[in-house]
Amino acid sequence: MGIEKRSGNLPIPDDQTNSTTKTGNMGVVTARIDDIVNWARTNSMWPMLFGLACCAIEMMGAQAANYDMSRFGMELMRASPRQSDLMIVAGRVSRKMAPVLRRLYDQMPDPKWVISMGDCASCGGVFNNYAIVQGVDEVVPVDVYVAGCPPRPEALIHGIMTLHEKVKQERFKLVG
Amino acid sequence: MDIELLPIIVLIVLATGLAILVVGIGHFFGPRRPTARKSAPYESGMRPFGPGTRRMPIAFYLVAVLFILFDIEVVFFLPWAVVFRQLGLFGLIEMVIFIVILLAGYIYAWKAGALEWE
Amino acid sequence: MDDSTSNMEHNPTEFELNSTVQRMVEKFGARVEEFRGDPTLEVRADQIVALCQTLRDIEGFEMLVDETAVDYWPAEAPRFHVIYLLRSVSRNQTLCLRVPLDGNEPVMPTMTGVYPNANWYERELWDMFGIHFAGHPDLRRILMPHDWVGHPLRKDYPLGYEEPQFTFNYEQIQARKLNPKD
Amino acid sequence: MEEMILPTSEAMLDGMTHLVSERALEGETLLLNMGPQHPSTHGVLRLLLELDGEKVITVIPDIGYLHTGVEKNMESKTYLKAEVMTDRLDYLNTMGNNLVYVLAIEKLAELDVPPRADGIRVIFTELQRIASHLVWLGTHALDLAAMSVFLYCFREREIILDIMEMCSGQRMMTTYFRPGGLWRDVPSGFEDAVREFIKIFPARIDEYEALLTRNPLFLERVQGLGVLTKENALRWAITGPMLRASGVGFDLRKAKPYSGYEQYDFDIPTQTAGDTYARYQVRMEEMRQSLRIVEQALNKLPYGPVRSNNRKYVPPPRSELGVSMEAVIHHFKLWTEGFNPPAGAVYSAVESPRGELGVYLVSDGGPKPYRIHWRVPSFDNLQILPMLAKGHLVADLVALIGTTDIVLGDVDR
Repeated sequence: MGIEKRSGNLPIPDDQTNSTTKTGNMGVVTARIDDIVNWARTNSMWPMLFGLACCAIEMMGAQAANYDMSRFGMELMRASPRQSDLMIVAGRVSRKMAPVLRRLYDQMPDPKWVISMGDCASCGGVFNNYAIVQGVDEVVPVDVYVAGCPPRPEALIHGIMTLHEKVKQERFKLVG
Repeated sequence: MDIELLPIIVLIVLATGLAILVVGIGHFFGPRRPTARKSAPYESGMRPFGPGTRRMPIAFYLVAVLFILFDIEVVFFLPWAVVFRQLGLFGLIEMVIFIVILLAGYIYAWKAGALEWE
Repeated sequence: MDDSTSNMEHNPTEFELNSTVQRMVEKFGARVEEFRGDPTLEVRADQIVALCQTLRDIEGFEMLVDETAVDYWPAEAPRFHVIYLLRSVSRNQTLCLRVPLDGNEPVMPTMTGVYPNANWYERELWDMFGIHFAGHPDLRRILMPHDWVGHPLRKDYPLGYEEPQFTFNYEQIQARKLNPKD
Repeated sequence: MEEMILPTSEAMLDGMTHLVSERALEGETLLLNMGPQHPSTHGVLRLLLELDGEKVITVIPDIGYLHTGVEKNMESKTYLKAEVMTDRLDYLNTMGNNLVYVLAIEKLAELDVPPRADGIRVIFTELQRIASHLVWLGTHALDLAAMSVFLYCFREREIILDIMEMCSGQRMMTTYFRPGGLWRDVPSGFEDAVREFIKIFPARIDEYEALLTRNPLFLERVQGLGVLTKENALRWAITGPMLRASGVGFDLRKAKPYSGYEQYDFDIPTQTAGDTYARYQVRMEEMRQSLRIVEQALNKLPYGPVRSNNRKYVPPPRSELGVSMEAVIHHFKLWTEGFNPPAGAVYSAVESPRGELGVYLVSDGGPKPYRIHWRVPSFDNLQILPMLAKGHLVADLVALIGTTDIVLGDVDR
């Protein structure tokens, strides 16, 4: 008996308030299982250490003390795909690197998400030539695109917050 | 079964229970979708090659054995430390002898170069 | 170009580089060009190794700073020009050598005997231009995937420009683009 | 597609089977991929290691996983548009890339640069050198398990990035230097921000030195590791801190001064041991020297224009557009077709934090560079890694990659 993931159809709320309203009396806290699972997933989503180019330096900047990505549950940059839930494609993906990227994505256990950080990962950016894959969505399914070249650490963290909102929308149906 | 042991039993039961619970939920409710590409060994991004288990140099075994040896030594400290007050001087001397014996072994291993890799 | 540098044995004068160039011209019959104050010696392909050998041993040019190529594509006769940049750290001089090569699949003697660091430069020239270096210890592609066809930096190799996806051509590009879902 | 486990010879070697020794192929020694995705390869560098237990027998680097085809792409863009790509090459030394590209154009077109622009260029290039050394120190110490140094270094780096963003609007990819001067003048708060940084930074370097320099754990890992002799360094065309750590005091800022470096008095730190610790000392001392240069450059910064008034190459200021017709014509020509420098080939080089960064620019008189070759220091510094790493342990290889301070955007271009 497994949980089948089905992406929700609710639009992402503009303001950042949580989509589930709290019940009145707080005697016994009841919550749907979706919310518990999504809450657990969003608050400890470990990114994979996958820095390619300039965006990787900004990702390191986001991980370092000033912007501190670990406030959002991303404490560890796991080196191996086996222990990571989120793949941040930080940098330009060359033709030689695309099969490696696809293999790493496949080796990540479900549930997994992909953030394509920077213009080069999202659409080839400045480099429109033979060597660069024009957009990572030709190789792996992307959940959130973060614009910028390189995006500021706040932009990356905002991308991660958007991903958290997206994950919070997911609904599960029990598979018999 | 006098009452003093009850807390330890409760602790053991809780610890193992929680462990089994967590692993069990993951095992039963977690979806399993093994694909050939996902179960291929991780070779830092490259295609895996060669047999998974290969001949290991003996030096690894040596380091492992030395670790286990001195780890067990530390395990013997724990019960001694608990009743350290009651044993008094006799306990101290006993343990010092125990440590000196193992220290001799340690120094021998060190001088024989077991700790260096080569 | 003469300047006072504290840690150089002696500072070179313009005259000294010219004398080196003159000696090389007499010895190898090289053609000299001057542009923005930097002399460039042009020699034939079979003289280059001997020239670099003498430059390194006698004239004191210890370092091969750079080895690259330029593709004058429509011109068939000397199509590729291989450029060597030598530097003398002790005399603080830089010298540029130029070797014109004919044809589309030129072959050239390797420089790894004189300067070992030419190994990767020549592998990159083979990968990017298709210039074959005879005697190179292990000539294979360095930047492109090992099974790539074609030499990208040649002028007749297309840039590989893909039309970006905007709103007006969204459907055609989306149809052509493979969007894996799993 | 089904991916089954392939036997040793065909699968992973991608055409490198002839390089691997016979012992490795039948499995006596371990063939391991320290591959494109590895925490300590500072980017997507793949090293095929042949290991006898922990000892490294041979290292076969396989680069190209970040090859961006910049040289080919720059041939299809005008000079000014091509400059946007120069930042992405060595993304830790973006100002240095801009500088060498702009100097090449100015040497080709014999463009004059006002002294104020030269002074600001020197300030930014030295700040960028400090920022690059900070990232090197942070990741190098992180690889050797000194986690806190990484966080301290990035704290100072953020101050430098704020200064750069204040002037150019972008933290890293600034494209701030333009042929003939700068994009525009620095804002008013620039001088105080740099003075503030000059005031606090020496104490911060002492903090790093206190953490690492006499730390036995660090010394144990770096002393005597990867010794590079002076002859080998010259034979393999190693430049930069690695060459100076082996005893050759060659620095382009002194040997061939550019942008007014001869006015400032600073010395070139050199060591003779040539091992990883010597390279560490050279780079730490270089940070202090860079700070000295920044201070002198700031004190000597003259007032005046930041762009030359040679209208053939430098667009006129907007104020002139409303007034003179020629300015509008030049403005229109420069921003649509770009400028046409004379035909010819030049080589200009600057001292980047990693070594000699050079540009061989060939122009055929058209608005686009006919051919541009980037002589990058990391390409050579990486070439001797197999020679340095022979016989060391795998853990030492991690320290060696850190000490060569390679940046893969630099290596693969």
